[in-house]
Amino acid sequence: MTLDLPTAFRIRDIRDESPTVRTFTLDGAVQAEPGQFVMVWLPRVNEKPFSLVDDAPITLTIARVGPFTEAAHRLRVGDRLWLRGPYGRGFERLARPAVLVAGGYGAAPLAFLARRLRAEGVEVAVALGAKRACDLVLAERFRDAGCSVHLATEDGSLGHRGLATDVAARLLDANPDAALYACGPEAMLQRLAHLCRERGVPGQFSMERMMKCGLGVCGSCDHHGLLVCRDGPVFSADQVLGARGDFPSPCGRA
Amino acid sequence: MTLDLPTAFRIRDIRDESPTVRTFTLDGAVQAEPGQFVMVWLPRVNEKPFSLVDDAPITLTIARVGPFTEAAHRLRVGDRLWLRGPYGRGFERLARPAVLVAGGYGAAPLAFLARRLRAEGVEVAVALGAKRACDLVLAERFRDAGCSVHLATEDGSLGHRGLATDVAARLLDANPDAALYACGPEAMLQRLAHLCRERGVPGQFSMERMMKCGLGVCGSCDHHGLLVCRDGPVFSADQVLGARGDFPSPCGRA
Amino acid sequence: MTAPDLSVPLCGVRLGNPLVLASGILGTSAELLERVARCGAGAVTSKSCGPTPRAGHPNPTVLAWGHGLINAVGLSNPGADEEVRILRDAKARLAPLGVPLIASIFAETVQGFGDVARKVAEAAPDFIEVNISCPNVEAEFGRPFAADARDAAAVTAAVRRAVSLPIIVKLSPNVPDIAAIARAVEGEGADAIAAINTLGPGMVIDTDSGKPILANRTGGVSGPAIRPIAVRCVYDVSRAVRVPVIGIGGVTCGRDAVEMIMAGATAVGIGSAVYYRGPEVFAAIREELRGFMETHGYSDISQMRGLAHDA
Amino acid sequence: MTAPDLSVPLCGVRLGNPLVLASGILGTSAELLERVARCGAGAVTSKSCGPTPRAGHPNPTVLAWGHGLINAVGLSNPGADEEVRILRDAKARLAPLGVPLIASIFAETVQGFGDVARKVAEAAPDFIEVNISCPNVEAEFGRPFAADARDAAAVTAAVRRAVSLPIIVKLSPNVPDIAAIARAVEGEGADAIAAINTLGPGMVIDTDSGKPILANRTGGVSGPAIRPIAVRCVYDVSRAVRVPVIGIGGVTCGRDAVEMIMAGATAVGIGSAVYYRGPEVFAAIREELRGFMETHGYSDISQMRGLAHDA
Ligand SMILES: Cc1cc2nc3c(=O)[nH]c(=O)nc-3n(C[C@H](O)[C@H](O)[C@H](O)COP(=O)(O)OP(=O)(O)OC[C@H]3O[C@@H](n4cnc5c(N)ncnc54)[C@H](O)[C@@H]3O)c2cc1C
Ligand SMILES: Cc1cc2nc3c(=O)[nH]c(=O)nc-3n(C[C@H](O)[C@H](O)[C@H](O)COP(=O)(O)OP(=O)(O)OC[C@H]3O[C@@H](n4cnc5c(N)ncnc54)[C@H](O)[C@@H]3O)c2cc1C
Ligand SMILES: Cc1cc2nc3c(=O)[nH]c(=O)nc-3n(C[C@H](O)[C@H](O)[C@H](O)COP(=O)(O)O)c2cc1C
Ligand SMILES: Cc1cc2nc3c(=O)[nH]c(=O)nc-3n(C[C@H](O)[C@H](O)[C@H](O)COP(=O)(O)O)c2cc1C
Ligand code: FES
Ligand code: FES
Repeated sequence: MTLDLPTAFRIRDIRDESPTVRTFTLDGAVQAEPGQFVMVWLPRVNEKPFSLVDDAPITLTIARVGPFTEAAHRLRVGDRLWLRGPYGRGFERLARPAVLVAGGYGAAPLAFLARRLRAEGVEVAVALGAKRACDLVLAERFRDAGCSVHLATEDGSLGHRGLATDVAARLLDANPDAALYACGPEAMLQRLAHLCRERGVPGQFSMERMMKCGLGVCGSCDHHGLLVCRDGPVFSADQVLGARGDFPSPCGRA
Repeated sequence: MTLDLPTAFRIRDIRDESPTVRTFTLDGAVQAEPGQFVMVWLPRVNEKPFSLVDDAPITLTIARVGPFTEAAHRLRVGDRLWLRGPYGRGFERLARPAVLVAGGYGAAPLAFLARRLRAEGVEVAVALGAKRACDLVLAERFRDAGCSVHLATEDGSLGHRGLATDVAARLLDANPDAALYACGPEAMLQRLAHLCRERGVPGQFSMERMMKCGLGVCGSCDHHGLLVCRDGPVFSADQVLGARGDFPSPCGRA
Repeated sequence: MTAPDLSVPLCGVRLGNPLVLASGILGTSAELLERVARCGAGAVTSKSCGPTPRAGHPNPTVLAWGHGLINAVGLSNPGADEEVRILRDAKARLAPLGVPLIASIFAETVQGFGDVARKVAEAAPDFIEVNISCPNVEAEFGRPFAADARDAAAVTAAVRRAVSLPIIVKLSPNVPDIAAIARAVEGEGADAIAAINTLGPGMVIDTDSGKPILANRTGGVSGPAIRPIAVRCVYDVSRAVRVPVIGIGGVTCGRDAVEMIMAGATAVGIGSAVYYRGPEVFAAIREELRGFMETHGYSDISQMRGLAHDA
Repeated sequence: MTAPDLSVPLCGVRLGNPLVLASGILGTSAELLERVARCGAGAVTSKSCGPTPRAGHPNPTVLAWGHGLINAVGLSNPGADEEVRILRDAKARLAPLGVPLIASIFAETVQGFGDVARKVAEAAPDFIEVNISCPNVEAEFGRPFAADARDAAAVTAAVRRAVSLPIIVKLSPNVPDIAAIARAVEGEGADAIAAINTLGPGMVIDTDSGKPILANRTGGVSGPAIRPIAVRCVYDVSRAVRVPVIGIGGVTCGRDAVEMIMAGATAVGIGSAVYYRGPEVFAAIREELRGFMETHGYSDISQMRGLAHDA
């Protein structure tokens, strides 16, 4: 069931993942698919989209990047936050070995996905990238779920020096019939989408766009005629790259 | 399911029951309990309550008494009429021999009830009353359903000369543990309600009041604080006689 | 924690709980008014009564169209003389229950409002509610008085001169600035404001016949569909005046009642919800309200009142 | 019987079917406008554009409150210059599909409307829709132009002087007499009227925090809840003027579209239904409409138009 109006939950636990990223565990549950997101409301502040890291209990991993996320980071255990959703189409879980590629807080929906895939017996390798070692988040969750975790830092302070995309390419070399699932900065997704196309690897990519309604009406989250809030946020490589006429709905090819 | 808005049906069959009463069979069905009624709408004319004589196909028996029923009698096979409902609480069918008492077109809901009772294996005796022989309606339906039918006419032109209530009293004499179900003029219902009280016979009475909404909001169908459209139209003897505090709902006895 | 107190003061009269039967719903007889009181209402309002008997419009007069009701009953009423008898009877039945009686009136002229008020005051109801906002008789009477601040004020003044009972003036949402009307009637001595009457009017057309279904063609819209409009009106009115507001429109559950109170209402009218949940809706909403207060630690209705104002 | 013809003429432009994407829903980009056209719309309207870029209100800006939507997007738009680029692109994409483009505009001043109209006309849309009725920017601009017949007429005249394209003026339901506004804009050269914009405004309060949920506190109400009001407005307007009416408000299925047409609409706007049934709603309603016409023996939309008028 979708919560149509912002609904109050209390924060049960807060965990620092990095100097700028925190994970909030709430005192309630929703039913969601990995990749789906919720709109989080802080009264008098704003309402912003965040991926679910888990649905029971509801878990959110929030990077501090501006006014709203700063306000979120000021919340303490016992405080309330409001959310509506879950919204959007999540990842479609394929019965093949999985390569997950996360850039920064893009690890959030993938941690949820990893758990579900593992529960279904799928082998999961994760390429986790960030600027510095201290920015790598949720690695423990992936490990706890039974994934093999491969780190990359741009400054080389931990794991591979460079990008998660490099690691992903190597993981795909080792697993030519894997499926790729990714979430992170736009440039990373574009690069991975090209990679998938070149190699004929099925890829699914969770994208971000400015969201207002989250309901598929305001058009604010447009990506080449696709609605990130409703058709996505998870898209195929072709959709990420803006291929014409690749609408997810039957009306796509008139 | 209740039809909330007037819904169009076509008339499949019209049958003259008497010089002033006609039975209309429609080309559709609803799900109803005997005793429930529908609001029949004729555009630009009016909308009025009528009991169901059957729910599949929808069957109505309409006495011509004024502008609306005159308009209804002008309808031909193939014409449309509109109805919403069914509304109200119907008869509760008890597992005892049944005595049905009908005055005039009051036979309408009882014909429906008789069929259901007979289908459940209950013995049914019907006292059917009217002014003159030609005003007796639906006798055949009762006979076809397997009821024993006892006629009464005020002018003595057929059956017992006198009132259906007299016949009812005799039928109860013969069946002391019968239940009584009645529909007809107010005076008849009052008399029968007293009879039931005196004899300790369970009685159910379908009443009429001016109806506007049929939805239990306008208060037009008030009967001592009871709503004929929602709490009724079927009431107990005490309710017919206006006993205080005998509301059907839990709030009745504060 | 002590049990929450659901009672509210309304112009010096204490209501056992804030839920008020709205006018035109079940308020046609003393026995129905008593029944609603027994069903848990904090106060009950009689159906609006005018100077002389009116049959109202032919049927269909009320429809459930999916997200609310639409009605053009057309102010059917037995006239002020007969109404006095009904109100006296109602008052006698309500007194032992401790449930106040609100007598609703309307008229075609300013003078007429004063006359009807004086007449029904003979029955000594606890309040007189002045219905200047019925949208279903426009063709006959011209625009409702609630559509213009001066007309609304004039009616209020006439009733004020006629009776010493507390006066509630009932406003229409179908105006560009409901707060201005509220200020105008407060200025002429309204002791409380009821908001809102039905929205629109609206129309529902039967696509098989191509005809508007209501005999009056158009009707006032009520029920869940109008709740956001009603809440905004109550918010606007309660910020504009000092007198208490009865918030009416689309309330069907305890949360809805809380929303009205947070918007600024002192009491909460219940109308169409009687269709959705039966006359038992009063006790049901009262208990939902109590449960909400317990869960959220409110001990008194006033702690919630107008919370949305400092948003 | 021959297959029903769903096409309708609108000011000399032929729409393949009467369903028009309403302004503010998905009309933010050329690609989205193309998508909606491919989804089966008979015409598409771009999101209202003003003279200069506006960010609009902070979130929450749109909510689904149970019986409809409520929104205070606040006329976010990229400004007229950027809009011209979007409209040119859209026009190029729509041309091969034969789906006309309606460019919606707003401004803060009468003069501003003329300027924006002249600007967007450079992109050669098939129509210009003049949005004088957005209730969500009142605090900033004062009362919407649609609230006053003279203001509405002045805006229409300014746009009329600025462009030779067909002009659609979009009206607000939040007025005592929408027919009077319609006559006023027709008198100044409006080629068509769109009715209605959102109702209210309304308010939804969160009972846990006591705060109005929309950042703007209030917002315009749309969707199923407003349909009876919209139908009545379309009925009133279409009886008052000779120009065609685009009936908008709460249409979510074929029967709703038929109801609008019977109320007097030539075309039917679809907005909130995109939330309820997705962008695919256009083809879906189109086929429901076709099915209705087949069942009821209508061969042409015009046979149903205004049927309710002679009720
Ligand atoms: C589907 C989706 C899932 C997301 N999941 C997560 C997550 O799990 N964890 C996390 O930390 N962040 C997530 N984000 C991003 C998060 O929404 C933004 O970081 C947040 O809105 C920033 O708000 P702010 O006020 O703190 O910063 P601002 O200063 O307002 O913005 C910083 C940046 O955040 C983005 N942003 C701002 N407002 C919005 C908006 N309304 N919609 C989308 N993006 C916006 C913009 O790129 C902007 O440049 C997600 C975004 C989307 C679209
Ligand atoms: C629950 C119920 C079931 C009914 N079942 C049947 C039935 O099966 N067959 C049948 O012929 N009649 C039935 N009636 C009565 C029927 O509704 C009236 O005969 C009809 O409304 C008369 O309308 P008219 O315009 O022809 O006559 P009018 O001249 O308007 O009225 C004649 C009499 O009918 C009654 N009446 C009129 N309007 C209404 C109304 N809106 N609601 C209730 N009663 C009204 C009044 O007693 C009135 O004196 C039923 C009534 C009720 C309340
Ligand atoms: C059938 C019906 C009849 C009504 N009659 C009256 C009336 O006589 N006087 C009045 O002031 N309001 C009348 N109203 C309006 C209600 O009192 C109330 O203001 C409105 O319905 C909104 O509340 P709700 O959504 O809870 O129904 C009537 C409403 C309905 C549905
Ligand atoms: C999210 C949203 C944004 C809107 N933005 C605009 C707008 O920019 N310009 C405009 O004229 N109408 C706007 N509207 C109003 C719609 O065009 C339409 O008139 C209204 O929603 C009623 O139709 P509906 O019930 O089908 O949604 C908006 C409506 C919604 C829900
Ligand atoms: S955020 Fe409004 S359409 Fe996606
Ligand atoms: S007919 Fe309206 S309450 Fe019964």
